[in-house]
Amino acid sequence: MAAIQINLISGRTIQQGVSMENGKEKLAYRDACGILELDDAEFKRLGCFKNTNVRVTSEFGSVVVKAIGATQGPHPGLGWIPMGPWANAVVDPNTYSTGMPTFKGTPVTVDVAEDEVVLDSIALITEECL
Amino acid sequence: MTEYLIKNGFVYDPILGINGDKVDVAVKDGKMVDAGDVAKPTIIDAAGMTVMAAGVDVHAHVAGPKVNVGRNFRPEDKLFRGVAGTGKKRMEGGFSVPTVLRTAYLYARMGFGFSMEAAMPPLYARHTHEEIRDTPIIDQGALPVFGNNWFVLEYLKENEVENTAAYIAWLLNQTKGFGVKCVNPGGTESWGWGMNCETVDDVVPYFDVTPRQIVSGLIAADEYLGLPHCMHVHGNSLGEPGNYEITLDTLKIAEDYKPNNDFGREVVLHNTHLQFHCYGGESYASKSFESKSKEVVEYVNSVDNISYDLGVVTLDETTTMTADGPFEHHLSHMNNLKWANTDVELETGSGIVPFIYNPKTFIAGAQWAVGLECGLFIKDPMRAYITTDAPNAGPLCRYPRVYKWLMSVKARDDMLDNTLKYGDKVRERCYIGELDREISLYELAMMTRAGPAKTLGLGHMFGSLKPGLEGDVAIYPYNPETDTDDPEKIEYAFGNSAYLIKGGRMIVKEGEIVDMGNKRTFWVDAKVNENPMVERDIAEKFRRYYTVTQNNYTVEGPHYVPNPYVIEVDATR
Amino acid sequence: MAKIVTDVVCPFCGTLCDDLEVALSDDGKEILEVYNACTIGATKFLHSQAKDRLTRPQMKQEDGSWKEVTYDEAVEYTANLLVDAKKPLMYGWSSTSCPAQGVGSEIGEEVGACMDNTATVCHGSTLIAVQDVGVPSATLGEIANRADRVVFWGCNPAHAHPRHMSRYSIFPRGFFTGKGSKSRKMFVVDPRRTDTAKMADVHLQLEQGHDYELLSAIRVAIRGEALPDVVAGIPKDQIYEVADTLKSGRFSVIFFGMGVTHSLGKNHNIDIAIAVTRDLNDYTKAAIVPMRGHYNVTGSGQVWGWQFGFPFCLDLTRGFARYNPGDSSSNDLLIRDEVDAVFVLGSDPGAHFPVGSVKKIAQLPSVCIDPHITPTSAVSKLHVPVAFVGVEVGGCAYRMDNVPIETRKVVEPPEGMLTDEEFLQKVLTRVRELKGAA
Amino acid sequence: MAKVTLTPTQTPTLFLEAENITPDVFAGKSAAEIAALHAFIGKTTVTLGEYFTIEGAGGETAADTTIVINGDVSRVKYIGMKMTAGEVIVNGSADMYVGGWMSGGKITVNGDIDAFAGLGMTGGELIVNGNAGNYLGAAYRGDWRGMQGGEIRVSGNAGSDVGTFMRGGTIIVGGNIDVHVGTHMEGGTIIVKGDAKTRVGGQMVKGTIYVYGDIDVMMPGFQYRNDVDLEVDGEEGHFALYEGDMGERHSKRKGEVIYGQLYMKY
Repeated sequence: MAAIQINLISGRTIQQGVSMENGKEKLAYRDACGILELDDAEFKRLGCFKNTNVRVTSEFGSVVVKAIGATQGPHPGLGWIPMGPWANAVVDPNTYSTGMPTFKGTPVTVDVAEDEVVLDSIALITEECL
Repeated sequence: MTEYLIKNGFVYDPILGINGDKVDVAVKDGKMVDAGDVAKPTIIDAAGMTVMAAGVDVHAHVAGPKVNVGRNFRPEDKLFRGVAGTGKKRMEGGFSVPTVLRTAYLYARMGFGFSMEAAMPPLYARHTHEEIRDTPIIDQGALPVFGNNWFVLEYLKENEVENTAAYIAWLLNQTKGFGVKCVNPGGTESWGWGMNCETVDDVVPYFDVTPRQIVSGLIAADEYLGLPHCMHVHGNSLGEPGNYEITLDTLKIAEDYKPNNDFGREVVLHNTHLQFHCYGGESYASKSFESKSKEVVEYVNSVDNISYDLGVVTLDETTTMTADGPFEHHLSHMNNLKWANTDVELETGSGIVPFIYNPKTFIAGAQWAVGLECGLFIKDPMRAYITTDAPNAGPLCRYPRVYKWLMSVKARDDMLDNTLKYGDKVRERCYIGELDREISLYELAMMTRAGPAKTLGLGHMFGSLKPGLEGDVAIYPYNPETDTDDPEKIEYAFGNSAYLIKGGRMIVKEGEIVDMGNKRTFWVDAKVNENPMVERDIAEKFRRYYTVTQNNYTVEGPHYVPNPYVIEVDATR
Repeated sequence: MAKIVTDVVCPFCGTLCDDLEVALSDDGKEILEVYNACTIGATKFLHSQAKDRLTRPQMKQEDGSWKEVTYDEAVEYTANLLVDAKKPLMYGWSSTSCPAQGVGSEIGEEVGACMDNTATVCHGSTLIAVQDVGVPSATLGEIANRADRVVFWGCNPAHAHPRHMSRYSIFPRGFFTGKGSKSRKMFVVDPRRTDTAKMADVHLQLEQGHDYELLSAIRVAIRGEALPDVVAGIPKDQIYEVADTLKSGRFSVIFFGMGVTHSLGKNHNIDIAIAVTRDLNDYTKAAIVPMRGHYNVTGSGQVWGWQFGFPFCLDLTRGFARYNPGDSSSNDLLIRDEVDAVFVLGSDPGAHFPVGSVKKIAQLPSVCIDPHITPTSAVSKLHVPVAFVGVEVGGCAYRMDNVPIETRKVVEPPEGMLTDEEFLQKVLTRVRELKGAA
Repeated sequence: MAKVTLTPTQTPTLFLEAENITPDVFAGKSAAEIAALHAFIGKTTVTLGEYFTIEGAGGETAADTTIVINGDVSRVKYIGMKMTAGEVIVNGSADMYVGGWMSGGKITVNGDIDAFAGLGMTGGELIVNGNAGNYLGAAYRGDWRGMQGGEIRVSGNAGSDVGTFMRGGTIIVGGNIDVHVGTHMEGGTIIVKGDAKTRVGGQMVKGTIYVYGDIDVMMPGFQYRNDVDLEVDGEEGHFALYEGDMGERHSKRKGEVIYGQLYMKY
């Protein structure tokens, strides 16, 4: 099982919106946003099945999410994590002095992490910040 | 409530015929009273100072969506210009487009008590009222724009004045508006397709109606309703060389109409910022451009049912903003600066572009001259009001500078000889050089208070010190006997009122703003006969073409108009 | 017989749908059903009724546990936090009403705060671009009634603004667009084959992060100049074709979202999209509209605009307003250790800021005013739950096209709960007392 | 030439706003008077004396006043802001707005500087013996008048948005440069002696950009014209001339369209 490099982007999904309004402390929010969407080709390179937990690492941080098949693909070379604390654990915070972090276009490494768990948002943020 | 007795000042009140006499002026329970009617008044010694009723602004863009675009998209207009709050005053910011707080403080410093927001897009009425609510001290009203409104275009194509009137009455009530504003009639709707109406007889695409029909019909509807204010128009082809003929065509439409109202208003058409509409020639080049202010104002002098305001160019870097969408697009191509535009569904549009009136160019100097000429050719100053179409021709804070130019040949010559690069060309292509008239303080009171109050239909409340009117008095540190030597004293005095009493409350005391007053929002509630057809049309348009529901269109509730002053008009037949 | 409330305004996204109908129980206390809303909007209304909802402020204890406190204690902590700080950051302001934003502005002015709203991580790039080059725009009704060329650039309304296409942009049969979607040509520019892209006549699947180059190429094509064979992964023939189609329309509109505001170049991507719109106006009519996220982020920019002159990134510390994203922007202030206290209302930076910024919030004295339990409340010292604006209290909100709409109160908040405006009023009063004493 | 030496005595808890550190303000003041000058930390007002030991005194005018800062001032903003004459030497690194809106005189920073240096600069010299941040010689938000005159010389690398809305003057970057160089440029000269990334000359109306190293992605609106030999910044070089941005408006001179010029060194 090899680690792969991809370009990470993030943004809204309807499931992210619904689960967010249902309560970010709930597991449904984790299940909607604690994911990484990849093309089939990437799963081949990664050498694992869909719905496997993976660790996503950038020079800015690292987070465990569940890798699933692209729902709005294909998008060759791109990985997608819905906006939320999981994506924000690894995105490029550089604002280029505009105030806006570079939420889209962060080079990340993905490797399989079957034995690691995807934390809920509160546990994740607490672990990282407190 | 405190009583005030103002003694020893030089008083100017054209309504009472007081021309610089030292008479006592008294305020009690928020109203003007006879000097004898105050028992234990606070005495204000106005010795060596000028006393007038508080100023009334007939046309300024100080609140609403396009004004706020002007603020938000011009941080550079505020750079290094922030003023910290002190006492009751909050922080101020902005030069050409001041924050609402600064707007209120500027008006207070200039001795004004009322300001009419010149253009309110009906769909954005809530926004306009939120800004008016947050602008302390001064009373304000707002004019919804009608000149490109689909209901109006459809009714006036068929010359249905009664239906137009019914719709106007409904809209004034829905938006808490004050009167009828008409900007580039037909042109802004045409702009929905990137086109324009350049003369009063151009046809509006699809709607098949002309600016002439729109202006004529809106005057008819305004007088049908008997509104306090007359139809307030910004005509076609603003700012275009040679547009004075279009202006005359527009003005002449008023010949068919007589005023019909219970407010003492004698005009049926107010042409705003006339300066922008008095151009001759074919280009802005000094060999072609020429002033036609004389021709236009002579026509106004020849009739009795038209008023106008000047829109004097103050030669500053400012921000232009108007519901005349196609004009702003045109302007953005002239100076290549940033351009904002908002077309408003079924109703109107607007554009905003920063602009530098550079005294080193001929055209800016000529525009400066034309504006002043509009103030100097008038025979009856009760029908010509001093404005800068703030901020279009110049920032609000420049009013006192305009007074200086109008009141002093010396000040004008100084501009022509020392500030303008092409002063001689300006003398040549404009009338400014021939004019030795100097506006007197008595005339100034007409052009800044008595006149605008009358044309707004508010002569029974503002513009004079007559007992019974609102207790609004401004006192300026200007001595008409000794301060005539230096025109700069005019500019200083009228920008730094020593006292302002508004609604009987002391707002400015010894030059300091000490009270936020009791700000009111004026709107007009016109009663008309039941009109099922218009009601049906309104419901239909909301169901099919508006993106808000009819029930969510109405401006109501204390959030928007916490302290209303409603003028009721009965137009039922 | 359930009671139906009509013309309800949805307090979720910038689309600000105002045609919702809400069915209430006979006593008017409970929301039974929400009609016309998208699934996110409906969820927002229904979740407000959650039984496990927090109804009283809580303070974090030494051991990390939470202890319920009174609103008065919460006001006391908040007021002192703001007054004691040398440079407090007051962030959020998007999921609340303009009246609340107005009171917040007065507090910010009193305590000399840096104030910022969620535009800072959403359409702040757009606000900067508009300051640089302006914005030719139109209300959404103009689009519905006139537009025959519709571009969605780096936005995915099918997910982020679910009713946008049906209400405004693609499907409505407008005054001059009687054939609805058949009257319009739909373009989507996105590096992913999004659900919106799947509906489009043309999908330009560009290389991520090269929006600026592609928009620049479209400008070149509009002027009929020569192009390289491929730009941002799109062949030049297709670029010329798109340029011609947009020029040939009667009314072209570009909607754009975080695909451009978040990608390399930020404000420049918007700047040049606006330039394209400006260019198109030399050939036809064209407008550009940002797909604003929070339902009232636009409103907070408006309120600050008329009170201070700037739409976000306000620095009020010196007693007058200053503005410069990159200096006075939340993430820069936090990462650079420029602030010493954090106040959050109507937003969730804990979930939506890069984790490095969230760590700073966790290290500072902080208060979070939010009906929900969120990652922000989790790292804050004090969490103050308030009534849901647009559900339990009304107030003005501004749609993505700046159209102001009065949100409606549908049900009462739980017994004894304050609205955010009420809470802010108490804080403002207390702040003035503290300052008077000082 | 009178000299005032400032030595930092403590690092500010937050950031120090010290727009008073200019020859214009120091001129005619004694060490004690300078020590009493205000600076700001958030909402609090402090004095320069609380953060620096001050030796020497200002000259009669700004022109004959030199300010030397010995030490790290990387948490101090606005050094040399709006200065019209005289000299500032920083032996250490400085934060944002160094030489912002300066119109004359000379600033030398022997260290790194952060963003917004030389913002809206109209004259004078800004020398950075180190790296510079973003928005070097750019325009303040919303203004279409960026750097209009003077010279900025950076020996190291520079950040993004260098010379945005530049109207005049010269910016020389010895090292590499980040994205967006000379965006909306309408005059002046930018010389990049290292590599550039992308977005060089985007929306460029007029002016000149030289790049000695590579450009990752060339803007599509630039077209190759011809090769030329030029002397740039005192050295000969063989360059390929590109003109653009073809997507942008351009003025004409004698019927000739004036484009922005981008010279790539071979």
